[in-house]
Amino acid sequence: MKVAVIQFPGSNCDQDALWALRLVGLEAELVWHTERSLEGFQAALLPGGFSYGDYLRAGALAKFSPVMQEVRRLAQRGYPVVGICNGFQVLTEAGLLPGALLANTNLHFTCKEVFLRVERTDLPFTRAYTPGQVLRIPIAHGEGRYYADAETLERLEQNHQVVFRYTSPQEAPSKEGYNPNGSLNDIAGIVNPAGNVLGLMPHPERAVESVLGSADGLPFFRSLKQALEVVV
Amino acid sequence: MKYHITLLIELKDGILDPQGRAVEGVLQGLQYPVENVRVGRVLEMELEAPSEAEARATAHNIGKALSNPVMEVFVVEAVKELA
Amino acid sequence: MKYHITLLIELKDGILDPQGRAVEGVLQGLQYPVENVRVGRVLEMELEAPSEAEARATAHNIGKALSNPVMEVFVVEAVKELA
Amino acid sequence: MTQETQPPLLQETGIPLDEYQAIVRLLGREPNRLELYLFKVMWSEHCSYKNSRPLLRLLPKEGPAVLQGPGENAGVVEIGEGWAVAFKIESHNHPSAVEPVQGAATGVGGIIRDIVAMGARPIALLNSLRFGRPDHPRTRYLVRGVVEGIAHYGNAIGVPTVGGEVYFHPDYQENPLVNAMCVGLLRVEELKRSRASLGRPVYYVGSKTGRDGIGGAAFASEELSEESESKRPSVQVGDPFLGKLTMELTLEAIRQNLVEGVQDMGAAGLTSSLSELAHKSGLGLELHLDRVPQREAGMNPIELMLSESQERMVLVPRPGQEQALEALAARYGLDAVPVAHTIAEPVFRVIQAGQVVAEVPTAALADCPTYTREGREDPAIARLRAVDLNALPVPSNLQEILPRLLSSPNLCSRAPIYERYDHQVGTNTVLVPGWGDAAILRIKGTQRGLAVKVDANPRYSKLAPRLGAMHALAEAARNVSVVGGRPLAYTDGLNCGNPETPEGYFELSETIRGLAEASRALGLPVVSGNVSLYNEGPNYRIPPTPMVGVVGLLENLEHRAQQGFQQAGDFIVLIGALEGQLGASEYLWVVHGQEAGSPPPLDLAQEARAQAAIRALIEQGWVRTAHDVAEGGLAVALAEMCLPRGLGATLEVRSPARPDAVLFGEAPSRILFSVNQAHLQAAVKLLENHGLPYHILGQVGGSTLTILTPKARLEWPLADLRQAWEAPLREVLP
Ligand SMILES: Nc1ncnc2c1ncn2[C@@H]1O[C@H](COP(=O)(O)OP(=O)(O)O)[C@@H](O)[C@H]1O
Ligand SMILES: [Mg+2]
Repeated sequence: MKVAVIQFPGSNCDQDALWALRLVGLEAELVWHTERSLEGFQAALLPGGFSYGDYLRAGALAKFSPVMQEVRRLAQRGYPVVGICNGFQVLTEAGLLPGALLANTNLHFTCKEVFLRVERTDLPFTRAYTPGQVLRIPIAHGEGRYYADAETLERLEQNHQVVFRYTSPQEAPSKEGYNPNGSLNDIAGIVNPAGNVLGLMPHPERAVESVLGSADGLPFFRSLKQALEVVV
Repeated sequence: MKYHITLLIELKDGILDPQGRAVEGVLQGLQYPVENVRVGRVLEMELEAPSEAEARATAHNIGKALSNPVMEVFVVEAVKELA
Repeated sequence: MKYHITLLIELKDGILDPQGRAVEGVLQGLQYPVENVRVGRVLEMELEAPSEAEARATAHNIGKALSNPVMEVFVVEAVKELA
Repeated sequence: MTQETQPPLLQETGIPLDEYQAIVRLLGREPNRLELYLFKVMWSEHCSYKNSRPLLRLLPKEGPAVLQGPGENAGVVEIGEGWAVAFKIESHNHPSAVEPVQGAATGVGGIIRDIVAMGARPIALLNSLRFGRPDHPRTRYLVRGVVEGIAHYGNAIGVPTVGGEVYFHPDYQENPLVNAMCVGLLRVEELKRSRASLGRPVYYVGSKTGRDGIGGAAFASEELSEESESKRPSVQVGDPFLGKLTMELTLEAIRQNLVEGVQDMGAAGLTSSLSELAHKSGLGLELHLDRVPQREAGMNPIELMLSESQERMVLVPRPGQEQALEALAARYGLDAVPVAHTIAEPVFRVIQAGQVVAEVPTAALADCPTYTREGREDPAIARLRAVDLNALPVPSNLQEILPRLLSSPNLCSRAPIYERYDHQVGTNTVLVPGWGDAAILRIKGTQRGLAVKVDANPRYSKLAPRLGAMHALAEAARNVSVVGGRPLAYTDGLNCGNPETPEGYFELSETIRGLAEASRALGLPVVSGNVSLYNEGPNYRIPPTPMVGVVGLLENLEHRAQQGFQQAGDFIVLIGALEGQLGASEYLWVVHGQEAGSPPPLDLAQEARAQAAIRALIEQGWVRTAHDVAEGGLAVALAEMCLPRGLGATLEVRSPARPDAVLFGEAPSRILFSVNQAHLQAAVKLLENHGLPYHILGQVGGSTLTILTPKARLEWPLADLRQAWEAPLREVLP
């Protein structure tokens, strides 16, 4: 049950993801983007950062990395594949998830805490949450505005593929201001129809210890651990 | 043969372009009578190819590889033979 | 009259273009025979002007306003009258 | 010889005749053109410190924890359990004035490389910024550009920007200041220096050399003039993507023990990095220019030697590790080329196409003449300082002053800036911007944490340079203490005007003397720093601006404090006097439109006791909320404690002094903290034992800040204060 943390040139949350995975007792290793085999790994995590400097478009150049063939193979075989932030952008660019991530409507990189509602708890990434639970998790991105055409959006909603949505904090409900980037339908994270490929803009690996201000991301990694134990 | 290629990658119509809007706001603030400002990318490069037709075909493939069909369109704007 | 304006804003020669370099590396990795890749911005807009010559002159001023003379140059790529 | 009869080369390079004669003496002959250019950049103020070096000797540099003081790429301080921290501050003022985005970005890239060169992994960035009037369009352009540049580079390379400070003051209108500080973490045994042994190949690693920023170091030492605006050297562009790869390659090479020496390539590029490496190693060096990776065709030797292309490092492999180093570079897709080798003869020899094109003793390049000048205080400043403020009327409506102060550009919320910086990448940031006076970083695998803060009050320094510098160090250290960190050492970025004028030299010299005095009193050595001179507009100097970056240690992270009130019912205690002073205060400027009077006096012994007391209170676990009382005085400090969590407070301040001095006056060594009833007595006892004056002012609770004075009841709904405080910078950075 080993997780591959993919290192693209320019990834910068790779060590943070590794730390979080190991914190819950998962075995995890860094895999350089030129690797052509993910033999021995049962899951892949595409971390945050600026792969290829995010030049041209966030995630646009990373999809050509040799390791992506193997990530695709893992995904097709039903193993869990997670893309966080830049990793989510890479997954959409590579066509493993629908839609695209465009420049935030405020036009600048934004780093702050946001609130997320968990829409599904039957996934290998969310089983340790309760339905509708509201999480406090940081974001840090410049291109996180989820976009898909109307038809795709409709299909995502009907298939319950939206897993995380931006929301306001429970103690101060509000109708606006909580969506940090202009994402359609307040989408923060989605999953593929099979339920094994997940992408999200917020950073659960930055919220795994109370000393960091929130441990709401910990169940995310615990869920993954549980799921991988079942796989074996 | 060497060709100079100009490739434009732009957001599809109908997709919100906040950068275009911001630029439009600035220009209108300066009293320029402009509308529908859109901001995209231009790529210029030199390409080795046996003929202009093949250069154009390769440029097309490059445009395809570098643009994202979900929200972008690309145009091979120019293909010029270099001395 | 309404005109459609296409404006290219590019880095001056000699100024390092990290984007262009990264794109070039990836394209070469994909076996495209390319060199000297440069990435710039393209702006498209609609402009109200009494004549094509004036539209072009205004487009020129807009290019001046929007480009950064320390690092960039601009070209009025196209001025087309709209129906 | 007059200007006209000077050799044309002197006019071209701008080298003064006496320095030229010194060069001829050192060489024993006339230099050729390339050699003269090598001297020009190495003897520039930026590289040689010719006006500041004699003064910098006054600063205390030793301490039990200091592993490396000034003289290397960064200072290094031991923090226990085999760990050490490397840190330094660096200015990029002139490049940022010319091109704010790239100027700031390359400033960040440059300071990161200095830290990496010590063998440390950068874990935090801070920045210290000064701009002119916020309502001026050029200021907005500069603020937006500089913030974008810092964010662009720091976010992408993956080093969190955890703190900093911004100040707006008309005297920075034409000459903004952009200083960046970086803190890195290393294992003591992996400490690297700029050294090579004899006969070693010297590798050039990273980005290719282009015609970027030719003469940048020399440019940094010239006043900004209309002419230099048009003369603009070709702008250096930062590439955080390549910077990241270069950093990872270097750190990995150190971890695998492949290299014996490391040096970054910063200002004056190949010239300074290679000649200094050789000189510090007591050796010479032979450089083959043809081997230097080049981005553009046809670069001449002067261009190659002076280029300031970014993202380049110099690595000296250990014997037998050359191939391993090359293989590692290939993995990262980077150039790694042995461009030079060390030789016994202590000369810096440059070879092109088999010809020696320059050869100068390495010591000669390093031995720039230094200058000690006559300083004289600007009488206008002395007059301002002497203004009698007692005659100032007390405003009739004190109520409206607090929101006005909170919306001053120097006191309002910094969120619009720090939200654009990734302050958490690395998952070590325990106290993020906005939540404490200093940032706290944890050290994974230990109980320890680091507290970091950079500070300088330009108003204090303008009106009293020596006292202002003392305040800067005291305040930066106090900020570290109030979150629970024990200050260890500091780095200083000295930004001043033209040292060739008596006023400019006076301000530089007074600033350094003030720092030296405060260093000794507080027991804090300086381990690194930077000097940026010639910061002037067309008709004025900037205020002397000593940006002091303090690093402190928390031995047990569990015991730390933040700035916001956390618990209703807690008692609020002030360490220090109730009354502040009006001189040089933000209140005086905002409400009375004056910048005058003397900054408040500073009793360094009391300062040290106040800091020790708050650290002890935090260490005991009694105090989890503390905040220093700085610009804006008591009322502003209290508001800043209410706002983070929206928890109000009710307090009583009984003082016979004029109420504006009590509420908004400034004084050092004052700290507010909150403590629950169970620990109140013990806390007070501790303050008495430290011989500190204190006042129990009131309690936390409610949704207003309420202050009862002998004559009035002042009450501000927190929502109103928040609005006043949050709005102003959003206008500059929407
Ligand atoms: N104001 C200062 N206080 C203490 N040390 C300083 C100061 N200014 C410069 N130094 C030290 O002098 C040395 C040379 O600095 P600098 O030329 O800025 O280094 P670099 O070329 O690595 O940027 C460094 O060790 C630096 O820490
Ligand atoms: Mg250095």
